[in-house]
Order: sequence, then structure tokens, then C-alpha cells
Amino acid sequence: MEFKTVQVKKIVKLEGAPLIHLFLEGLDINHRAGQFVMLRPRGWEFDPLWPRPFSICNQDKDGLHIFLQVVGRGTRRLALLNKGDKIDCWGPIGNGFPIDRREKVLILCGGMGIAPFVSFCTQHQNPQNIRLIFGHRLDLRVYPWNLIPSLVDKFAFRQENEKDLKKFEKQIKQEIYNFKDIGKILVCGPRPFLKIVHKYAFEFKCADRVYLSLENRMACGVGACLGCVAKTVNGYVQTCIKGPVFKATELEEI
Amino acid sequence: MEFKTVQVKKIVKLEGAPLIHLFLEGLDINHRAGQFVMLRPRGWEFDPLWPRPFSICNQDKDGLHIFLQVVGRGTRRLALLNKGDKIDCWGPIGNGFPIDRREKVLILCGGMGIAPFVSFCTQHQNPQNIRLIFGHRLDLRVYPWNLIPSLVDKFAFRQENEKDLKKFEKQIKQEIYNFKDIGKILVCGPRPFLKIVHKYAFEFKCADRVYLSLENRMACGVGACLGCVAKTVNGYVQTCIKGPVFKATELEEI
Amino acid sequence: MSVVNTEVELGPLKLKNPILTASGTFGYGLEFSQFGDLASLGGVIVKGLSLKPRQGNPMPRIVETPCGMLNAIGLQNIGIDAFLKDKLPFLPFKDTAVIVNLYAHSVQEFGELAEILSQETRVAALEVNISCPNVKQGGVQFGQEPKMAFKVVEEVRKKAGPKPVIVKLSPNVTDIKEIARAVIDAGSDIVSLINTLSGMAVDIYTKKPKLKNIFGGLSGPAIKPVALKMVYEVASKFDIPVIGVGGISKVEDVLEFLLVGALAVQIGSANFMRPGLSFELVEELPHLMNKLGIVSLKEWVGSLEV
Amino acid sequence: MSVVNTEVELGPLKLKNPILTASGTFGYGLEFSQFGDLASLGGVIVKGLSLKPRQGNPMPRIVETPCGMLNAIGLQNIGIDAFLKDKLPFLPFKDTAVIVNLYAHSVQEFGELAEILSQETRVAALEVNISCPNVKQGGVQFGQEPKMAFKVVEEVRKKAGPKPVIVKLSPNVTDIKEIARAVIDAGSDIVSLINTLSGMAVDIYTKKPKLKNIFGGLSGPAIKPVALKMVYEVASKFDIPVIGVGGISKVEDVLEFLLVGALAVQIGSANFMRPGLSFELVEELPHLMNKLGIVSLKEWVGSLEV
Ligand SMILES: Cc1cc2nc3c(=O)[nH]c(=O)nc-3n(C[C@H](O)[C@H](O)[C@H](O)COP(=O)(O)OP(=O)(O)OC[C@H]3O[C@@H](n4cnc5c(N)ncnc54)[C@H](O)[C@@H]3O)c2cc1C
Ligand SMILES: Cc1cc2nc3c(=O)[nH]c(=O)nc-3n(C[C@H](O)[C@H](O)[C@H](O)COP(=O)(O)OP(=O)(O)OC[C@H]3O[C@@H](n4cnc5c(N)ncnc54)[C@H](O)[C@@H]3O)c2cc1C
Ligand SMILES: Cc1cc2nc3c(=O)[nH]c(=O)nc-3n(C[C@H](O)[C@H](O)[C@H](O)COP(=O)(O)O)c2cc1C
Ligand SMILES: Cc1cc2nc3c(=O)[nH]c(=O)nc-3n(C[C@H](O)[C@H](O)[C@H](O)COP(=O)(O)O)c2cc1C
Ligand code: FES
Ligand code: FES
Repeated sequence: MEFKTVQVKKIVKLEGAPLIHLFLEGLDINHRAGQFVMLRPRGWEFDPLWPRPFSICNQDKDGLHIFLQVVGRGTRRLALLNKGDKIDCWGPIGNGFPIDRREKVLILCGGMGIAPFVSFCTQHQNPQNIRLIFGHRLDLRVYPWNLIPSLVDKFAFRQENEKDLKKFEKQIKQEIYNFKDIGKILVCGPRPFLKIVHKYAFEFKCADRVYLSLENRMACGVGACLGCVAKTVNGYVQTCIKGPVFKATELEEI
Repeated sequence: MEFKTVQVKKIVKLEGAPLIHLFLEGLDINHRAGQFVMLRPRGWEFDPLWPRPFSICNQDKDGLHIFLQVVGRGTRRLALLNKGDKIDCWGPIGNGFPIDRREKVLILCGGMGIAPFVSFCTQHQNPQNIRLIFGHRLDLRVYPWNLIPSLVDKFAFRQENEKDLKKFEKQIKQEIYNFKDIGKILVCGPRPFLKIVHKYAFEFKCADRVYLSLENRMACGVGACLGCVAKTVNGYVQTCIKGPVFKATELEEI
Repeated sequence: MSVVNTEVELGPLKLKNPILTASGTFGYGLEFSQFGDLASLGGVIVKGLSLKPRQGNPMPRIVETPCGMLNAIGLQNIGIDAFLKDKLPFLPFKDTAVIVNLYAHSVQEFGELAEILSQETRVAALEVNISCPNVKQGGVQFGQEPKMAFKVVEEVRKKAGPKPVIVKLSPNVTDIKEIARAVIDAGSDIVSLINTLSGMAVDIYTKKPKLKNIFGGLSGPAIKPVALKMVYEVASKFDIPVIGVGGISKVEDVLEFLLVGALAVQIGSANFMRPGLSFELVEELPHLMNKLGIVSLKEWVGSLEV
Repeated sequence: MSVVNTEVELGPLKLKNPILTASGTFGYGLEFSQFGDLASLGGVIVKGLSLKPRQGNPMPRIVETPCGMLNAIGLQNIGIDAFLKDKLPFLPFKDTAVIVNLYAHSVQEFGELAEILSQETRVAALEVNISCPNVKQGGVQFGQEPKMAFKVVEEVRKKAGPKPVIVKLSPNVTDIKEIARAVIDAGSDIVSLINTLSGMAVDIYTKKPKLKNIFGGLSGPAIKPVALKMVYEVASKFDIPVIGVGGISKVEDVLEFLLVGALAVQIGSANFMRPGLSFELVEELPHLMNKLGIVSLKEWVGSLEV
């Protein structure tokens, strides 16, 4: 893990959607997909107090790529950043997803949960081994969908209402069922989505091959505050440094 | 007094000096020189809590012109504003300086104290009646010196060290002495500067014609918090709505 | 937008909406009349008034702190007589509750103030500020000593006649419930809380306190969590109407205080952020109620699920 | 830059500089070793330790508030034995003061912890956290009741042998001086203050408290004015070394706490702003001393001009 005060190299705001692509330069790290960074712009002085955690979406000549949604106070202020602004940044944090190029893998992601899988699929040496299911609310074009290599077997489902959600849940169930004896299932998305996957993982007895990335509230991002803990079979453990990815069988609660 | 959420029309940062010209559009007010506005950018959420008071430097086709120095938390963040940013603004506040085109007037100002006199001299119908003495620390070119009409009898003194300061103090003394029987003396500048003028005003018995603008800490800018009071012969009165300009004879303390 | 009911009943005090302005942060009300319609507010609580005019503390009296501020105004006010003569007639007392905040140095003075106001029909209620030092007992506040608080409130209640008596509690205590119990026993109709937290700020360049008075009262968004907790403690324990104060600056905050059991709120330091803020909250409240499906505030008050 | 002396002596405890990290905000120290040199700190106060490992409270345990945060971690810790075995050996205890923060539910348990540590030469001092509920007395904290505080400290002092005993005071009291007096009388060598203020946050969308525990402790820049005042009150009244804690995030803040009388400070929630913050303060302190013409901290401590 490294700490650096980095610079905004580029910030791309999507029209009509509260989504931002942020490119940071100055942090030279090697990351594993599913790992994340803590970001705190220098301009935040005292408020908000905490940094904010974001998955590493990718890393290339444009720098560290973060894909973020504006949901509250912190992200609202991140959206106001300009090129050249300074941000305290540390990472890569956490364990990340297991990656094995020879194995088939199923990715289930919802909303911003797509972010770490851009990196996952790009780094993967056999993208044809990946099947990716993506549930989303907004127009597909606002997500980094095109950054997922075309060799990936990818499907997007838009949810605009309750009915779509139910349909998507059914799809997820089917996907898990189909894949239960094949390989690992990697999951990232909002909590209700994780809960659903967690349920089916046990129902279809493949929970020991399902990996869920948790987005708990974090204050320190270094394992010190114990604010971000997940309830596991080994007690409460820090999601930041021991996670954010946990096997479904390790989690007692989501 | 009017309240409006205005927009930054233009922001000019001076190189090598912590000085900013801010132009706001959307507040249609008529002001008197020496009156001020309270500014609080929308982006400040909770911190800093208070708005900040600034003299109206001028008003023209470019909007409301504020000339400000970066000294602390608030002004540091004002300096980060961009064109189009939204600012809560109310004003004009306070009494302003007396203006009488037929009378001779002496202006003594130091540093940012020049701001209200840009408006004063521009609005004045007989600028040749004005004599203006300006003490400054930075290069004269960083101040709105050129905005003072050329018909004004103006002199600038730069203070780079203790010796210059002493010399300037002597000059001030001389100016007050020369002017004591001629007309009003209008003063704006840092507190130590006001104290000096206040002293000589009494020494030369012209205190009833000396008008000082106070820059007390302000929270509300509407006369409600009683945080900005000046100690006058009539007790503590709000500098914001009863000032910021007081006759030297009214003030018991500076 | 469907019609919602923002009315609240605090025992004898009925308000058309739960948004009041806090004493000391809204002047005598008139200072804000150019920024909104005073009559639209649930009520206006004016600056703390004493029997005689007071000059207050020397300067500096205020200083900004992270997400808050300290003040040591020292209760500068024009005195009760001048208020009744020069300010009250110009307030829209027929359309909104004008509440007078009382400040005194002794039990007897508090009683005298209450007596003066007891027959004043233009005043909707009295708010007793017991966060002032009790001179005889050597500086501890009336509001920090249950027995002293009891005496003050008993006296005010006796002299206030038909006027509802609100007692404003200090947060600078080990157990807010003890003081609350004392003032309830003494006959308080309503309690409001919290007043400011004791605090201080210093300047390392001058080596002096930033307030001439050394100590001041901390207010603003910084203290909201403390206020919310104390309001919850009092509202869930006692059967008395509670007014929440402390750090409220958004319409969401209003509903938070009501959720933990307050029937109304006071907007304090946030009035300094922009002078129209309290009026905006009054306008925004029905919209937020709509969004949350709240038809009447009565169902919302105290409905926190713990 | 001219050479300045940042050493401070807190009675039996000598520190090479006054910057310590606050318990619960710096883990067991090791979490931060990749962001700076632990040995450069004045001292490291580790997470509150109990006799047995503790799981702590259910989630959510933390929530951000304006310029601050609430926590209800519930003292999750690995227990004193695991600390001595798995953490302490890896801390630079020869070069910096490693201080153990103690947490227990009874006077006796506090004593046992003190006894275990009394002969542990790698530990420079004990810090007693009396802000925990005293179960027998029905939820009031040890730190809110002078008599209970006395008993705890007396016991720890008895069992701690040669170790300096620091007692950490709770700010949730009517008069901090009363508690300070009690723990001083009980033999405390040093006092540190403040622990967190009691607070709460709620969510109007879920109608639930934002912390599963309902209440939590408020910390961060928001509370600095309260901490500064309490430190000043205790330091100017009693002849005991004081460590200031509460809202410190800048090097200027460090000198502010020393100006009002603290001999050292603890950096708490600010460690979350960026993990290198405490190390930065250690580096910046001599520069600020230079700027202000302070040659030795001894002359600065308590030199506020009132
Ligand atoms: C390991 C990790 C990786 C993450 N990666 C990404 C990412 O790549 N892109 C991205 O957009 N977000 C990501 N998040 C979530 C992101 O950190 C939060 O959305 C952000 O911290 C919210 O900050 P805020 O100040 O805007 O919201 P706050 O003001 O703190 O909260 C406002 C509202 O936002 C919602 N919120 C708060 N925290 C979260 C959260 N963790 N997840 C979802 N909603 C939340 C809550 O409903 C809350 O009411 C990640 C979180 C974690 C822990
Ligand atoms: C009626 C009035 C008119 C003003 N007009 C102008 C103007 O036209 N241009 C301009 O640049 N400034 C003007 N000021 C001063 C300006 O308001 C302050 O400089 C500003 O509020 C400081 O905000 P800050 O947050 O940056 O400083 P803070 O962080 O609040 O304070 C930081 C430091 O700034 C200094 N400071 C604080 N307040 C003042 C003050 N009032 N004056 C000078 N220094 C201060 C103090 O030394 C303090 O330590 C005016 C003030 C008043 C009351
Ligand atoms: C400048 C100022 C003056 C105040 N004067 C009074 C007063 O006269 N009487 C009183 O009971 N409370 C007074 N208060 C306390 C407020 O009414 C309120 O209880 C406190 O500020 C907390 O609310 P807030 O955080 O919303 O400001 C004053 C507060 C401020 C900031
Ligand atoms: C997440 C967290 C955990 C804490 N744990 C402890 C603890 O175990 N023991 C203790 O005495 N204080 C604990 N504290 C209190 C801090 O040590 C400190 O006293 C308090 O946070 C105020 O300082 P600050 O404002 O700088 O954070 C904790 C604080 C936080 C924020
Ligand atoms: S965020 Fe602090 S322990 Fe994980
Ligand atoms: S700034 Fe509030 S009364 Fe003047």
C-alpha cells in the first residue's frame, strides 16, 4: 500500500447521469482487480472528515481510473474537482478477487459494481473464460460497458421498475444455478443485490465458490478504526484490509 | 437590502499576489460607496459556517466587483471559485461614506481599504475634489489603482519594512494636519492604520469630520447576532447595519 | 403535491408549523422581515430579554470553529420595556407565535419578568433561559443544578399566569434527564434543548483567547449529534412536549429531531448562513413530508424505530 | 531553522515530543508503520484492551457528522494477552512511548489489567479509560461519577507498580474539575482529556438510528472548542500533567492545546483524514515553533494570556 498526494489528470462528467470518470496521476501501484483506494481531496479541510473508498476501475496510460456515482456529500464534492486538483490517495487496499486464467468464471454485478470488473476483464489473459451479467438502472452507455473486452461473454439487463428487478433476480438465480458446478462466482453491487446472491449461493450449495465484495462504511481504510467490520465466522473483521472480498461461506451477515 | 443567489461572472487571480478580483452577476442593487455585501458560496455546505463581508469595489457592466485578499479559510476557498459557481449574496449593507460633490475630501486608505474608494471616486461627480493617500505593501500594479479616475489627486506609498511604515505614518499625520480645516476625511484599512488615524484625528481636533470604516468579524450581516458590535458613545452598536462607517467621535475604542 | 398537515400542539402552545427561530440568532425578528414573511414561521423566539437593558460583553464576542461557532455576546439586549414598546407592535403576533426568551440573574428577577409578560396577549409563550450563571452559588449555572433550576421555574410558573412556560436546558450536564425532571416537577409546560456547549478558542499568534470573555457557547452543525441525543433522551423518558435545538440547517434535520421525539424545532446559527434559511425550511417541509409519505407530523413525532 | 526542544516531561513520563496517537484511532500502531516512522512519534496509545478479547458492537458502528464522526465500536479488541504476544514485540518501544489503554467493566478487572502490565518494561504507561458504563450502577459511566472514578483509579494505581498511570476523562459531565479532583486524589499521575461526547444520528429514510448501538461518541474537529476549554479548566486549576485530546488535526492545534496548559496531545479521528497525519505533525512542529520563536515547549505550555 502506498500513500501519495496525486493530481486529477482528467475528469469526465456524463451528461444526464450522476456518474463520473476520474483519472488520477502520480500513484504508481500494481493492483489486483477488486482492490480499492481511499481518496480525500486536499480541499476538504475538515468536512467531510473521512476519505472515500473507490474500486480501482482500471489503470493505464491515463493513470488510475475511478468510476463513481454521485450519491451524497462526498461524491457531490468529488464531482466538482477540476484537472490539476490535489487528492490524498492511498492504496491498493484489500485482497481483491481471485483470478485464475484457466478457470471459467461468472461475474455478477449491479450498478457501480461493474467498476472492479473492468480491471478484472482487462487483466484477464483468457477473457473468453468470463461470463459477465450486469444489472443497471441507467442507459447502458453511461457505464464503462465498452471497456469490457469483447471476448467476454457479457449480458446487460436494465431495471427500470419493480418488474424488471424481479426478472433480473430470476436471471441471477438461473445463472448461479447453471454455474454452480463450473467455477468461481464473483459479485459486486449494492447490498440488496449481494443478499440475493448470498441466498442462492447457499441454496445451490456453491457458497464456497462465491466471492462477494462488500461496500461497508469506512473511516480509515487501514484497518485501524474497526468501523468497517464484516460479521464473519471468525468474528468481526475489517472489510478494508481483510476484505473487501469475502467468500459467501465466511459471511454470517451481509 | 436584497438577497440573491448570484453567479461568478469572472474571477481574476493576480499572479504572485494573494489578491482576487471577483465579478458577480445577478444582484441589481444601487449602492453607496463604503457599503458592503455578505458572500457565501453554495458549495460551503457547513464549513465555513459564516458568510464573509466584502466592500463593494464597484458596479458596472461586468457586474458587482469585489476586490479581495486571501487571508484565511474563507478567502482561500473563495479563491477556488470558478465562473458560473453560485454564491449567496446579500446587500448593500450598512451606511457607507458620506459623499458631497461640492466639498473637498481626503481619503486615507491602506491595503484592501482601497476597495470602497474605487466606487467612491468613480461615482464622485467632481473627482478633482478628492485627494487620496494609499499605503500598500505589494507592487502597486496588483491593486485596482488604475481604476481610480485620473482627476483624483492620488499618492501611493509602498511599505516594505518598518522604516517605510514609520514614514507612511508621518505622511498620514501631515495629511490630516493639512486637511483638518478643509473637509471630511474618509478612512479604510487595517486596524492598526485606523488606530493611527483615530489618534491624529483627536490630536488635530478634527475628529468630528473623520469617518472610519471598521472591519469587525461578522456572522449574520443583518444586525441580529450582535457579534460585530463597535464600542461607541451610545454603547455597543452593530457594525454591520449601523456602520461599517463611524465618525471618529462616535467610537470609544477601535 | 398532496396536502399535508404541519400543525403541532405543544401542550398549551399550538403552532402552524414546527419551525421556530432560536433566541439570539434572529434578533427581534424584524431584522429578517426583508428576507421572508415572518408570519410564515411557526414562531419567532426573540433575543434573551432582561428587566433592564444590558450592554453585553466586550469584543471580540464571536469566533468561527469547524462547522460551528462560539459566542459570548453576554446577553446584550434592549430590555423588556423597550421590546414591548418598540419591537413587539411590529411583529406579526396575530399570525405567528412570538415567544420571549427571558434572562435574569436571580430567581426574583425571573419572576418579575414573567409577571410583566403574564398579561401580554401578543406574546404566545415565555422561554426561560437557565444557562446563565447563578451569581450566589459562585458561577455554576441555574441550568446545571437541579435544585436551582427548580426554584427558577417554580417562580416563573407562579408569576406567568396563563402563559405557557418553556424551559431551555443547558447541555453542559452529566445527565440531562435530571435537570429535565427538576423543571418538569417545577411546572414547566414545555422544554427546549439544547443551549450551547461550553467551549473556547485561542490564538497562538497573540497568545490570547479568541473571545474576550475567554469562554463561549458552541453552536452550529457541529453540535447536532449531541442535541439529537439529548432530545431523544428527554422526549422518550418524559411526558412533556420537547422543542429540539442545535445544529439544524436543513429540512432533513427538522424531521430528524421530530423523529426522535421533538414536537418542534428552533433554527439557530444556521440563520447566519443566509438570512432566508428559516423561511426556506418552512417552504421545504411539506415537500419532504410528501416525499416520505408523512400526512401529518403527529404520526411522525417520536416514531424512531430502535 | 534553529534547533528547538520538543521534549516534554509529564511527571514520570518523558516524551521526545508531545505528539501521541489517541487510543482507538491508531489501531495497535502497526497498521500505520507503512505511512511513517512510528519511532518518530512522541508515543503510541493503542486501542483499548480488555482482559479477554471482545467482539464489540454490531454494525453500523460509525457515521460521519459535520466536521466530525460518531463511533460505537464497543471496544472490539484482541485482549491483553494477544497484544503482548502478537503486537507489542513489533512496536518500536525502545524509541517511542508505547502506552496501553485499559478498558474494563469492573474495578477488579481494571486492577487485574494493571497488574499484568505493571512489570512490562516495554510499556511506558497505562491509560485508564473510565468512559465505560459501570454496570452495577445502572449505566452511568465510571467517568461521570467522582466516587466510582476514584475507586477505579485507586485500584489501578495500587496494582500498576512503577508504571505511570494516565486517567482519561469523559467530557459528559457537569463539571470536569470534580472528576479531575477525584482521580488526582486517587493517585493518577497524569490526566488525559477529552474522550468523546455522547451523541446520536438518525436516518429519516429508514426511521432508524444510524448506529446500531443508537448512541455513539462524537469526535473530530467539531469538538475541539469543548476539549480546549476542559483542558484549560483542568490544567489551570490542578498541579497535574495534562494531555489534551479532541479535534486536533493541524500543527497549530497542537500548540493551542499546549498554550492552554497541556503538556502533550493525542491525535484521534484526524488519523482517518490521511494515515500519515500524525507523522506530519511531528515534522511540522519544530517549524512552527521556529516561526513563533519558541525555543523550548516548556516556556510555551500554559502561557496563555488571559
Ligand atoms: C471497497 C469499496 C469500493 C467502492 N467502489 C466504488 C466505486 O468504484 N464507485 C462508486 O461509485 N462507489 C464505490 N463505493 C461506494 C462509495 O465509497 C460511496 O458511494 C461513497 O463513499 C459515498 O460517499 P458520499 O459522501 O457521497 O455519501 P454519504 O454522504 O457518505 O452517504 C450518502 C448516501 O450514500 C449512500 N452510501 C453511503 N455509503 C455508500 C456505499 N458504500 N455504497 C453505496 N451507497 C452508499 C447511503 O445511502 C447514504 O445515505 C465503494 C465502496 C467501498 C467500501
Ligand atoms: C465591512 C467589511 C468590508 C470588507 N471589505 C473587504 C474587501 O473589500 N476586501 C477584502 O479583502 N477584505 C474585506 N474585508 C475583510 C474580509 O471580510 C476578511 O478578510 C475575511 O472575512 C477573512 O475571511 P477568511 O475566512 O479568509 O479569514 P479567517 O479564516 O476568518 O481569518 C483568518 C485570519 O484572517 C484575518 N482576518 C479575519 N477577519 C479579518 C478582517 N475582517 N479583516 C482583516 N483580516 C481579517 C485574521 O487575522 C485571521 O486570523 C471586509 C470586512 C468587513 C467587515
Ligand atoms: C449569537 C448567539 C446568541 C444567542 N443568544 C441566546 C439567548 O439570548 N438566549 C438563549 O436562550 N439562547 C441563545 N443562544 C443559543 C441558541 O438559541 C441555540 O440554543 C444554540 O445556538 C444552539 O442552536 P444552533 O446550533 O442551531 O445555533 C444564542 C446563540 C448564538 C449563536
Ligand atoms: C473509532 C474510535 C475508537 C476509539 N476507541 C477508543 C478506545 O478504545 N479507548 C479510548 O480511551 N478512547 C477511544 N476513542 C476516543 C479517542 O481516543 C479520543 O479521545 C476522541 O476520539 C477525541 O479525540 P479526536 O477528536 O481527536 O478524535 C476512540 C475514538 C474513535 C473515533
Ligand atoms: S475503515 Fe477503518 S478499519 Fe476498515
Ligand atoms: S454581523 Fe451579526 S449583528 Fe452584525
